[in-house]
Amino acid sequence: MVSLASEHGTDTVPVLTSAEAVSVARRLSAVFAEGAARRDAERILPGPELDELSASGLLAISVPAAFGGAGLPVATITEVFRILAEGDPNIAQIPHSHFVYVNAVHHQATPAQQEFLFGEVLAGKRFGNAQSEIRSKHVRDHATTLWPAAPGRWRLAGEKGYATGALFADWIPVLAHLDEGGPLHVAWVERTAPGVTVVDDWDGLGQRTTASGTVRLDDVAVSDDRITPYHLTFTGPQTYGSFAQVLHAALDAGIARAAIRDAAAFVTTASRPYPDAGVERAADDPLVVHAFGEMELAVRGAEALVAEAARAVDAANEHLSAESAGAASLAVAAARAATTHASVEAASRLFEVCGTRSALASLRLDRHWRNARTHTLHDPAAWKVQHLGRFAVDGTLPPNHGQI
Amino acid sequence: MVSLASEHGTDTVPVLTSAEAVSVARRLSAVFAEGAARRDAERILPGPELDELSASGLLAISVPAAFGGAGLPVATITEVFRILAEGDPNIAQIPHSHFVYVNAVHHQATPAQQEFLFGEVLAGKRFGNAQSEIRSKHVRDHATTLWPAAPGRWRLAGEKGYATGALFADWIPVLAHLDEGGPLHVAWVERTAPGVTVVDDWDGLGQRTTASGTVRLDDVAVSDDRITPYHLTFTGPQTYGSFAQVLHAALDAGIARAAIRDAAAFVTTASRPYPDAGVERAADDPLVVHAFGEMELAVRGAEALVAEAARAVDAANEHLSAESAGAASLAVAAARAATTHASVEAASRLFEVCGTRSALASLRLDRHWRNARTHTLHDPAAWKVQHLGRFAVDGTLPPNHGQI
Amino acid sequence: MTHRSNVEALYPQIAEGALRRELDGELPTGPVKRLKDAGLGALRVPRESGGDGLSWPELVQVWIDLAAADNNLPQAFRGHFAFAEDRLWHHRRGQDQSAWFARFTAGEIAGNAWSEVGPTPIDSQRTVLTAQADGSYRLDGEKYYTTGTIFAEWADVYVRRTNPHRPEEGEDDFAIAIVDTRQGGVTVVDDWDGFGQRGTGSGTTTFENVAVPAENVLPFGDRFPYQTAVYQLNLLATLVGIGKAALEDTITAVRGRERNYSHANAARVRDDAQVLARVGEIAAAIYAAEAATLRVAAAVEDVAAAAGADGASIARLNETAEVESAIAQVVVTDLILRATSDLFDTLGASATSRAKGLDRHWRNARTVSSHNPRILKSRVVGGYLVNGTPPPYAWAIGVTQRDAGTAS
Amino acid sequence: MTHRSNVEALYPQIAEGALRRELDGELPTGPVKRLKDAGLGALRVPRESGGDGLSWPELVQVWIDLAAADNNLPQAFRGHFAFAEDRLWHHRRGQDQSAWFARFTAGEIAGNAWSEVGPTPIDSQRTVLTAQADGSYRLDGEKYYTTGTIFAEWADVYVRRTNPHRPEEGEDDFAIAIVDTRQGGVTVVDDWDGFGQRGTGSGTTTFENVAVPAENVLPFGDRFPYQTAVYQLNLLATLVGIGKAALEDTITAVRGRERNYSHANAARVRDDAQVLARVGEIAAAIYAAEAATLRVAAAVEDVAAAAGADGASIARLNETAEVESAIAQVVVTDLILRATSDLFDTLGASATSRAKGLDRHWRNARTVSSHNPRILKSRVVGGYLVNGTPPPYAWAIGVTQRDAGTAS
Repeated sequence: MVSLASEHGTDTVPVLTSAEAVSVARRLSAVFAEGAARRDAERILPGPELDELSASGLLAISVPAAFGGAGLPVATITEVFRILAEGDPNIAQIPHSHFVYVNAVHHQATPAQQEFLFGEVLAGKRFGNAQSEIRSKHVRDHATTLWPAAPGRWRLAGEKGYATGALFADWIPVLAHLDEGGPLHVAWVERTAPGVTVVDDWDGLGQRTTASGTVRLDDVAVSDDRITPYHLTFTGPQTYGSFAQVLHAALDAGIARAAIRDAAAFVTTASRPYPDAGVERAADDPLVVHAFGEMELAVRGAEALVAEAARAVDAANEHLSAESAGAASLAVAAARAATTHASVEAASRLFEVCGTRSALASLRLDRHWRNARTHTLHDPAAWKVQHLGRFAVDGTLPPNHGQI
Repeated sequence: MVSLASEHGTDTVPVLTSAEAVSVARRLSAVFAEGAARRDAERILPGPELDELSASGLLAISVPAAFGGAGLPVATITEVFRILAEGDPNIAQIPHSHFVYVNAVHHQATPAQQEFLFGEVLAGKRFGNAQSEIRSKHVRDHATTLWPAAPGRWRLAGEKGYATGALFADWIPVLAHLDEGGPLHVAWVERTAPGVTVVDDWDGLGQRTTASGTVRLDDVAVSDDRITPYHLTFTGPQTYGSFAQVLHAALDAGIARAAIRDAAAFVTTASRPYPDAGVERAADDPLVVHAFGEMELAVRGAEALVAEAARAVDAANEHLSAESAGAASLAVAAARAATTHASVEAASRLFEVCGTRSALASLRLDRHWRNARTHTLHDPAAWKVQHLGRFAVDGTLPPNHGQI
Repeated sequence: MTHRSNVEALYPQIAEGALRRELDGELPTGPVKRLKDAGLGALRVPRESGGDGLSWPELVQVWIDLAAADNNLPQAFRGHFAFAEDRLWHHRRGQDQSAWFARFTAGEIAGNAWSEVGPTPIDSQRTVLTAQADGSYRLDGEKYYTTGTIFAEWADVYVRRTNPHRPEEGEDDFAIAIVDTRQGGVTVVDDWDGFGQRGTGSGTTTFENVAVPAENVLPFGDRFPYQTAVYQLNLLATLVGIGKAALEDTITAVRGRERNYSHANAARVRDDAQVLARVGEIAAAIYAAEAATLRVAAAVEDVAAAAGADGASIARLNETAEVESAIAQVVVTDLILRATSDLFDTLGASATSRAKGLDRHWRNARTVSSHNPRILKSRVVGGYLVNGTPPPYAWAIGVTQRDAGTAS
Repeated sequence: MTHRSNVEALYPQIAEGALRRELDGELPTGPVKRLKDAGLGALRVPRESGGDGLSWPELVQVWIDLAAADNNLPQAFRGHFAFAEDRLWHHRRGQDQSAWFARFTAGEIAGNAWSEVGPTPIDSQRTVLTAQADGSYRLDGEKYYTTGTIFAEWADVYVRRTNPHRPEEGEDDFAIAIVDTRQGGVTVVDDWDGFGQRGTGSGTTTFENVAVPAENVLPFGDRFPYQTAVYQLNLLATLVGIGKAALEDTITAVRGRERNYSHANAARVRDDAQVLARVGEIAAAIYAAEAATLRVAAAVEDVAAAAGADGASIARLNETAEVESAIAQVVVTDLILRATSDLFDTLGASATSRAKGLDRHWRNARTVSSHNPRILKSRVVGGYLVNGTPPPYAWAIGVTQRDAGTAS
């Protein structure tokens, strides 16, 4: 049951309860799943699907209740992400930075900015992202700068890559130095503002329709009221990183589940039994069943860790301390590492259980592996394992930054 | 804080809350851990430790509140098991059948029998087990029989193996046919009753001090009021199997955690760094840390699945149906398979991270692998995977029996 | 100069174009032509007949290195090497094969046309060779997965032979027809739609009233017995070559990486212990896979060298070769698939660019290994070891007339 | 009759007693005696000197099969084969070694005494060989992990050599002393307390004022260069032999299992597809491990055969052998450890009986592989491939005087 948030007028999206959010996500996921293979094959960007997602209210579920939003817990947001990703992980990835920046507004913006930006979200607007710079040596170096133009006015110049979501965004939050070499801030620019160009030049082997292209900022005018402090200053305990990461984990968990689903559909309808197995259906071959069991086991383990991590982020949000934030980061690290492994593995073993015919390119069954392989490289899973290891050996808590 | 259940008089054990149970388990686990290596080396049976366990009230936490017990949920019982197993999995395994038979009394005994047997448990008495027969072809064939002696009186004859806990039990529930080839029942005999012999002939490579020996029943007198119907008739949905299995899973999860703990203690105090690693401490070698991370990850995944499974059993107990019981069985199957893998793997990789010196026999560090390898063969993990696979392929729910 | 050294001299040039052909979906027609001219098809032909007389381990090493240059090529020549081995087998058993050896040394090759997927029931073939009144034959039918035939002068076709002119000669039987693909009526279409091994030329071949002289019709029962092992060995060598190419690409990419994670163990990725360890693991997997594959080649050599032995000895050696190829498949598949997927763990997000094509190694390996699912092979191996159950195909050729088209 | 065939004839008898010796904690003194008498120690001695002249791949196959009979034995002879190889190396480089070859063919062997664990700093040795006024030497000190020395007539001891009589000859240097263990002052204690490889005789050897004639003192710098690879190869062969024994035990146990799980795929365990598949996987792992190990043996053969070559060629071949042994270790360790632990998945709870001793395979493999942690070797391999970093020990012997005692 979706209730309309009538107090915001007819222009606002529905405000959902946790149960509603999960049920709406399930419905949309099933719809998105139908077109996923074709969109991957023909590289059709999911514009209408994103509009449907916005209209459903799912992109507003993290707006705090104080601002008229649903204020749903991380546990629900994570589960919604996982469900959407099972349908089409490209669509699920696009609003990832949207949720991250809603979170940033919650923690870093002024009340006036919050009122304005949350209002935009409740009105169905989307936030993109323009953060990484491709030419930098370290992943977290930045050259984009807000140059002073007049008192309270700036002009933003630079170029950003891997800008997932920017193409479909209404607002693009851009990470930039405030004046040359100054502190990092976020400049909020409208997608349609003069000087903003979004180039759809993303050509990855997977996650092909995420439109994770390049954002060029050519002296874009920005005023003070559209600049927020960089939410990644990490001067104290935070869950900014663990929140962003648990959504990534949920996305890979969704890919893994989709791989099992498609494998089961193929085996029960299209696979021929191996002549020597002595069974009528490939689905009755105990070794095929065993392989499915191993895949199911890995994916359930990953799902359990994602749920556990989301609860840990909620718990840290409730009582924030170095310990609770560290525990959340470790729980999220485990979820990321497990979902990385489970998604790549399930998507690869799909072919082991389905047999020769599943390798036909027209079926696009390899998209699960390509999607998993691409998205799991977002930041290195090996480092999640390293942080878990440091904790296991010495009890060392992970570092305080945005990637864990 | 442990409160005494004064309404049962001074002879009863404390009735614990969930939080108390976990905290008492932690305290006892730490104590048990100290002597674990020596008991394994010299094969010293943990008699005093079991008495301490009984006195603590932990063995009474599953007695229903209606009978004056704590009536704690499966989630708590499972966590208590896991914690105790981390200290010494031999001690944790001994009361496994105790909990299983308390559960059986709850579901299958008459109110009078419940009053009596629960009273015994609240008084600190322990239940053993005499179920498997070694000479049978299938694991679940039985020859032990209650022969009619007089109206309402029977004599019990047979031999049982792998009778974990029987040696230390006050009451031994014996699985037997009621008359030749008759329906299976449970005969409750006192450990000290005439005709009952318990032989400590267990000589496994691991779990060496569980006293899982042979029970001989030589015309033991049993009256009607000490006979309960076989709780494993499985005519309808049940959680008997999933409850027993989730405790097994918790035990292996405890072994896995203990292996990581001992590995970390060794690496941080006794391992020499590899000369080429260029680090001062072995614990700072990134590859050692990475291996720890992988172990930690596998064990966290297993722990998460155990917790998830325990909650699923609680949920099925609340609303029992074929679907909820099947879901619990599948969740438990995943927990069993994951804990099997994680415990064997962590206990084996311990040596990879610790280096040559950890292979000294006197350290008994191989006991973790021997314990895991022995206990995980209790029933085959491959079958847990098979049931998960059947569900993943076809949505088939697992069979309705006591091993899943 | 041996044929082998001529062939090996082509590798760098072939390797250079492999990624481009992959991205453009282009068949390796040029490389195949140059390899034919260099004498790849004559490597097993005896020296006295103008070949190199390579042993099986030597040939398999060539396959592996060729697959490292371009994953498609050994598979494109698979049918040829099987047919050439059949000729060599009969040469060793005393039949004159000089005409064929001359063709092979002149650069002619054969492709495979055995499979009929779809509705074809076991033990029947819809590709029919019809005896003519003059003793010659005509061939009609359609074959799928005719790997390499698009590049070949000859097609090695598994057929049902019928003789409407002499019904008294009994029921139809199964035979091998060697068909000149250069004549009218033979059409090869590259309709292979796999997501890997795209350049193997595994298309569909159609035969319409194609003439086959009687001397090019061979009794099925005379086929060399270890064809199944040779087929598997070709796939194993391809997998290993894919692994080697993947390792090479990984090393190059790691050397070129500049950005490292800020909490990493070392400033340069190439000094990071975790990254190096992962590269080491990938290399080790490929080392063992190559060793296992060459060991299977030695077992195949043993049966190939026993052409003159008694039937029981041949059967025993053949069973060994067959079992060893199955054993190796279980472990090699696992090692290579893991290596081609794990290589991404040493690289950053930029490795996922389609233009770099680093996913092709996994796609190729996945496609090769889908030919015979590893999980089913492991049961065959276990059954042989525990119960002595012979592997299913060791006895399939030359003994029964079971559908040999599945023996790929 | 070759020495090899005499040795191989002993395997069944040795295998029969292996489990009992393991359970009783008994050293394999009898088997070692019989193997010495059969000529195991002379397998690499040239034929013209009364040996078998085996190549390295042939010797390694003997090691593998011997380890399958009793896991301890190849390791117990490891020090001997290293010392014998040093003699063979010098023979090939033109030194007369006939006296040693005669001892080896007569059944005398050498044990190893190189390690000093504990407080010994790198590049120093507390075992001291003191020159006497008459030019002979006296040896004092204590060595740990002296594998095989308890069974041996000779100890191959790494020492610091000092000459108090002639301080003008400069600082102490490092040398090899070959000590007759049959004289007074040499004490060997079997104090090895590992949970695996219990019968390797890896104890402590003490030398108290032991006489060493000058001709038995060898300059450390002259040691044959590929000792590290030989040591690794011995451990690899042992691992593979352990794996083969484990597979054999598994197959026997599966055949003997009667009780099956009631929802199983088949009435008899031996017909259960899952069980057979797991057996197949174990067999495949061992097949690849054996193939990789024999491939390393071929690389060691290459350097051994190059005794007459120039220094640069030797160094290059030695580096290859070293790197290949490290590569193989990464993958073989993983394959064998997994196989010896996974075998329980094919068996029931009764397999955990201590009397059956099925855990010994894992305990033995775990102990062998703890000698050189796999995770560290993988980094060495990766560093070599990516950055060309030479493996740490390839240059350790004969070039620098780095503590060679760690090269085990």
